[in-house]
Amino acid sequence: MPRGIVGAAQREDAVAIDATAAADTFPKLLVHNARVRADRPALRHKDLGIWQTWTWADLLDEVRAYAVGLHRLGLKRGDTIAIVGANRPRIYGSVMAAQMLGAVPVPVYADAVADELAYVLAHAEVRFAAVEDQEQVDKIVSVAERLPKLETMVYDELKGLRDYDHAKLRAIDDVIADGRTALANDPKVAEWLDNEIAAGKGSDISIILYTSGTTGQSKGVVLSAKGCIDAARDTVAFDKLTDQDEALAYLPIAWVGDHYLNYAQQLVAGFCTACPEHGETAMQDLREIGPTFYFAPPRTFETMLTRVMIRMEDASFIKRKLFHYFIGVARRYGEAILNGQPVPVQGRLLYRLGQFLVYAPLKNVLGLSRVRVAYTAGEAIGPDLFSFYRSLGMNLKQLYGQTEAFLYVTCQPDGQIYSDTVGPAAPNVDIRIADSGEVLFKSPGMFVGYFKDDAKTKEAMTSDGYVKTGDAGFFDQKTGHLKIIDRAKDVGKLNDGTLFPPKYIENKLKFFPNIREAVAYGDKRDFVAVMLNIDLTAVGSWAERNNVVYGSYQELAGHPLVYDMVARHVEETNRALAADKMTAGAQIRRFLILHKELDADDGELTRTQKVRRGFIAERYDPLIKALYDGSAEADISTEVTFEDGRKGNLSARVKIRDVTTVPTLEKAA
Amino acid sequence: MLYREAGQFKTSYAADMAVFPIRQDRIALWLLLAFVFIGIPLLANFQIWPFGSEYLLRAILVPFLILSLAAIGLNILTGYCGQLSLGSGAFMAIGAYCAYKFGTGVNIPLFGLALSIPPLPVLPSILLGGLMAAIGGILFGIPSLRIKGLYLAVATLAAQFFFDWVFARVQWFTNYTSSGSVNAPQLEFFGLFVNTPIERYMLCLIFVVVFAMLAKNLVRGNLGRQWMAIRDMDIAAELIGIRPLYAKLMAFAISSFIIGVAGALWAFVYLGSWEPLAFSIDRSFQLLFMVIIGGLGSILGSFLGAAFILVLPILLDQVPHALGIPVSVETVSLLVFIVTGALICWLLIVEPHGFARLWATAKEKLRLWPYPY
Amino acid sequence: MILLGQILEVLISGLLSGVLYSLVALGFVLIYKASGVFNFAQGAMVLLAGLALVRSLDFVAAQGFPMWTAIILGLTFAAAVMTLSAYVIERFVLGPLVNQDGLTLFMSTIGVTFVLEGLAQMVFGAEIYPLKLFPTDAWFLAESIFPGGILLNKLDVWGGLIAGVLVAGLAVFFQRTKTGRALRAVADDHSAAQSVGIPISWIWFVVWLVAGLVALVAATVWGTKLGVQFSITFLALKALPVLIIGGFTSVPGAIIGGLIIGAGEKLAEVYLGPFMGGGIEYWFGYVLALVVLMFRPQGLFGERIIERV
Amino acid sequence: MRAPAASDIAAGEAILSVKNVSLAFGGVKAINDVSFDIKKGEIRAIIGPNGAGKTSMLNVINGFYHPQHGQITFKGRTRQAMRPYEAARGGIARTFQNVALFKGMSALDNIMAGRTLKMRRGFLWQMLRIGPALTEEIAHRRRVEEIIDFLEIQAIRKIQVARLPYGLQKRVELGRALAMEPDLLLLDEPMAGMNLEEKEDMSRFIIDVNDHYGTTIALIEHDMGVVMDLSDRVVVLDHGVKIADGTPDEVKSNQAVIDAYLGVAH
Repeated sequence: MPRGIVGAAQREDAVAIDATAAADTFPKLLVHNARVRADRPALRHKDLGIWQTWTWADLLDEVRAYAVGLHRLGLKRGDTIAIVGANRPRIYGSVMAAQMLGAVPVPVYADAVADELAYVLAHAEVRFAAVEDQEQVDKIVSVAERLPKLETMVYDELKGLRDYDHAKLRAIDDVIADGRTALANDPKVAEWLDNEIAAGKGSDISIILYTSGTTGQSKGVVLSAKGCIDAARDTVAFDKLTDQDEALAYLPIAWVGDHYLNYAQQLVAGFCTACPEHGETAMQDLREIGPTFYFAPPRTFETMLTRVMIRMEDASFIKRKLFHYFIGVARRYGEAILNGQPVPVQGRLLYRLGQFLVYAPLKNVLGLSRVRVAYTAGEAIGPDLFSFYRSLGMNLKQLYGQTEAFLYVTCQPDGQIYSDTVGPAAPNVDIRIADSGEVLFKSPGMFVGYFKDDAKTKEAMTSDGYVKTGDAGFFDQKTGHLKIIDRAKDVGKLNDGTLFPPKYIENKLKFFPNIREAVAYGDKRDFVAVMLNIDLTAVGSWAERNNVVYGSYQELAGHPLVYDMVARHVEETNRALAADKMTAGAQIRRFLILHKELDADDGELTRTQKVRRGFIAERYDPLIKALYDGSAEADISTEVTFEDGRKGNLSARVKIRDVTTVPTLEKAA
Repeated sequence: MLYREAGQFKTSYAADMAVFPIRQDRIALWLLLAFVFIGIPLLANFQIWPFGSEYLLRAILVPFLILSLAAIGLNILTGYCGQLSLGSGAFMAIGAYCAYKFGTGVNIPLFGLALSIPPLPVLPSILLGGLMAAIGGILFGIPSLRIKGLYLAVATLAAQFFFDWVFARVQWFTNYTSSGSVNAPQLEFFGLFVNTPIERYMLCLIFVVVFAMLAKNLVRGNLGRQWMAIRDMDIAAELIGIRPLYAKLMAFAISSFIIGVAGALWAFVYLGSWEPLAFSIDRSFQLLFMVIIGGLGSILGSFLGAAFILVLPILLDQVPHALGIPVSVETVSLLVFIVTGALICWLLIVEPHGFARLWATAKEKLRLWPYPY
Repeated sequence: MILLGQILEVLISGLLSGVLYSLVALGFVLIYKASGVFNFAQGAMVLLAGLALVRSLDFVAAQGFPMWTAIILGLTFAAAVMTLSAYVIERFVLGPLVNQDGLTLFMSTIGVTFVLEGLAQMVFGAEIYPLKLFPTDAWFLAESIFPGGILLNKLDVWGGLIAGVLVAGLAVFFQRTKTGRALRAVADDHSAAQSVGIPISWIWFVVWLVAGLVALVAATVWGTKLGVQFSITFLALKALPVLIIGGFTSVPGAIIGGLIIGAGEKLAEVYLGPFMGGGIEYWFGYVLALVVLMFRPQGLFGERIIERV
Repeated sequence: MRAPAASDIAAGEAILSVKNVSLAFGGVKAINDVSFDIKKGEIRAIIGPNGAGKTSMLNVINGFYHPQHGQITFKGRTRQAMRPYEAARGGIARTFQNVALFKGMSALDNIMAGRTLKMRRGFLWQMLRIGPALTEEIAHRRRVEEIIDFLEIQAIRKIQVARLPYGLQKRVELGRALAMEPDLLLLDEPMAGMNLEEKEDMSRFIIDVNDHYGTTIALIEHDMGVVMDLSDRVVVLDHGVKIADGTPDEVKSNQAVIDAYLGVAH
């Protein structure tokens, strides 16, 4: 290690010019960080029971040796190298070392099946792969015949690989040691490496991120070094991230979010990224590290909340009462306090007490005590969920983005947080809404193109250089923030030409705890109508409290009082829809509550619990007809699969309700 | 509830293996140490409540500290190594009488040759007293290699009765005083005289803190793991290369050493002058209760147990008094019997690991608050 | 001849007092055999039984009833007290501790000891109460053979007789009665006994009751000898070496162990004591026990401990 | 299939050989004149119906039982019996049929206890826990952490073992044995009472141990599938007598073995 540091000091002059804040490649940033904050932690990894820590100087030293070692194995400028594994220092180091040589890292999801892996590796034409362990080696070996270009694999974890044929296999440790020896033996090597670093340009391809292919094959999003760094700089400044921050790297490395947060922003701001010990210990590790900057998809937040609620169910009576009481206090005052709005004194006092008794300890056990900025993105987050975390005093914000933008398109500034918008355009991002309602943007971090796919690249861009997001949205009138309503291709039009965003409406409905599923119809129709599923647990407990007797889901779903209640929810949804002129026309006129729960076993939901709108339309055709022909009820008979696998017929007479719409704003518009 | 552990991560094994790995605990510990080392002497010096009289220092804190020390010693043997001992009183006695002998000069006539050691200063006397107790411990620990559990407990009683007899009948140990009672030498440490209750308290405190620290280090080190291994599963312990001979005799020796030192302190610092009865089998049982109630296999438990066993009679005496219920001294002593006994049964049923486990559970609850587990 | 006579006298009186130790030790063995509990409270039970007996007896006698009525009423009352204590101990202490390891059970009986000692004295008083159930005068034997004869205390002889009757009674109880056989079954295998349909709590209660009655018998003898007083609880400590030598699980072992300790103690005191400053019977039994243990860790009659892996 | 061919191993050097060993308890003969050897680096299975004397054999090998006849040669030294800790010192480690962990200690401390033979500092140093004592403690902690990593039990390292599920306890016990860095590892039914997934994990660990540390392993196992997959050579005992010895394939087709197993439902 001392050898490396001395070496680094000698080389300082050579790269000093590039290692300023104006560094335009990640290797130059690394050199910069190793110079200005040599002794600050750069990476931590819970390994062998403690948080092993690399300072920036250590990291640079190791990455340099690694790069030299990789070069000696034959990796050179312009080559692609696959990176497969969990969040571990050596995996991030592989990305850095490759970039130092001017090679292009291609991270792949560690849990990808061999077939997906083969596609990406073949498409990216990788000659090298840096992988975590035996599992990944086995996967790649199993598809070796599809990867004729693959020459060498380097691995982090020796376990189980001892007996493998090592002709094409190297331990990363050995590669680094080899590089270190080379650096020590020949001063020219260091000089050569400095030149390699200096030779990197901002316009170079920095990384290729393959988007997970929900539709068809995945596409390789090519990002330039300067683009990545500029985008990261903007957001680092936006959220005032510094080298005092800590983040936990637990998201898949192939996902843009991880590369953005735990690589680009880390290198720009110089903060420390911590890698968990093991998949099973991630929650514990989160608790230990206590990150100051936290990023998670809504799903993670939801799981976390569910876990809290389930655990609290097991608490003693008094503790449970206390917990729910103060969570109630937080709901009333928490967000207002966080947003700096006026709050009555007794509210503040109660909140302070709750802070001591519940919020702070709760954040502590979740590992969120030190969070300064937290983001959620990826899909719409329920307002209750969102405000739960915010009411605890956690600065949770939303952002909207995609791989093609190198993540950020919009993000919420402190103090302007709304659960139903994703914020204004991020710094230096230009957003335009197409006539079709599609959101278009131009940003510093926007991608260069899809790898080896000019046709798709063209398809994704407008003629004047904006990127099509594929999402439909509009700017909220009051706040000026962007609202994303749906995938652009799913947005339909009512017969009068009004925009009809089904998922947007469905999500709004589903945010009511009493409503479990919603299916909205309206495309090429006169008005919007929805079919609903009530949530048996929520409505069931409501029924108990209100002395509503029922014997089955069907009975409860058809109960007039339930209809009344749901009608109020729908009306409220209408008011929310009416608040914006873009959606005001898409208010719900009629709804019905289905006599049975939508079920994946009946093909009505996908296995990931998404509604299959088309299939449902076919299956419940008589009901849809009734929704639009004005009848007050309709008969339906469907085949159902019971839990034991038997099939049977379920017939029912389903009532249909009309709902009042809110006319005011429509007039105003 | 009070813990904020998020962000307290360990980057070295030394930090990870610390006795108090949580920052809040370390703060609490330093506050406690500051209070006992500075606060209490100050309060006592200025006679601020509850240190208005010397009673608290002299009659509660000093015996508490000394018996805590003895309980730590017994806990090493019984709690950590799993060797039940009913003979701790004897080892206290050895410590006390040997320290007395070393402090007043040893003269052993051996076949006409007299082995004689001049009177030693107090500190070496006390430590040598402990050493003699350790040797006694080893001798009476030898049966532990062959016998286990309750049989061994009975064997340790042999030590108790034997040494009771020795110190009552062998007048050499009492320097042939006519009454059989002996007086402690003047307490002088490196030129400093220890006389007032505050000084006595400080002396005991230093002994206890140092020994507690050393004992804690021992029980979390290799030897401590050997002891616990023998306690938990002696066969498996032997098969991973632990020598029962070494581990058990070390436990007897170290335990007896600490108990011996405590015995010497009890005699020198607390009693001043004493008779063999001070170290009777009642003392052995008292110590055993302390470690059971406090928590077997816990240094902290030794303190909690000692505090409880000492405070209980005082409470039983004071509480009816305060409530205006007249209770005779005799009744109080019987009440102490009943309550102590009942508490032991109750604790064994409810929490066999004693107060230390209750404490740990409470701490765990606080750490996990608001989670129930 | 004088010397031999002396030795014989010491030996016989030792043996007879050993029998008295055995009386206490028997209580231990009964409970240990059936429940695996090493009952440290046996001494306290002797105290409780003795106090209950002597106090009720005195009370009844004071009312002017004839002595034999008082004795019968007193014994009945003391037996009732022992029954109650057996029930309470089983119900509130050992019942909840079932399936705990031996050490825990042992320590719980120390707790029981303290409660019993405290309660017994609080309820019945903490003085010394003389008890006169048996003759205590001396008896000279074989005057024709040894000059001055062999001096014996009649009480010791009574004690020996009672112990003999007791052992015989217990043997009958264990061999012939259903409960007795069940007790042996429990001793062998707890779960087996349960599967035959014998409630374990009932068994334990009976065991503690029997031990309590044995304690009552011991109390009559020891109470007559020393007066009923607190120091009678130290008998428990005296009985421990007896147990060690005899083995925890053996009824004959308890008797023979008692004989060995009694005789050894007396002989040592008389013939070794003077050289060592006297009073060695205080610890001699223990050292003897220790020596036995070094050669037979399970005692002379105890079951062999086989270690398994 | 495992890398080294069985024939290579058969030709290799024996780390342990058992010659004409007989062991009796009272009148019952647990082992009767059994001889076999274990070669360096192999995985050797000892199988047989219940009561065949398998566990007794392991107990003889690591000194817990002292045979009445016969010799054991371990690493060139021949003796009739030894003390268990001598066996441990010599490099024999062992796991038990019914997990024999130190219940009151954490998983970490259990494995640390396995390092006891490698630790040199005396009790005075340990008491002070400074300088060399601390360095030693840390060095061994590191070694133990490598084992924890190897066995993938990071999540439970500080949990008291009594609270762990059975499968994990078995893993911790293996860890404790590995911490001794043994030359010969005796596993007594390492997969008893496990579900399929746990069995697969354990098999993988056993192969990895053999592979990674080059440890010679002798194991008793009931699951024949596992035995056939794992072991290089198998010795079959029945009623204390050796009835077959050879590669899994040889043993499988041995008539005596088939007969012995026919009596027992498997």
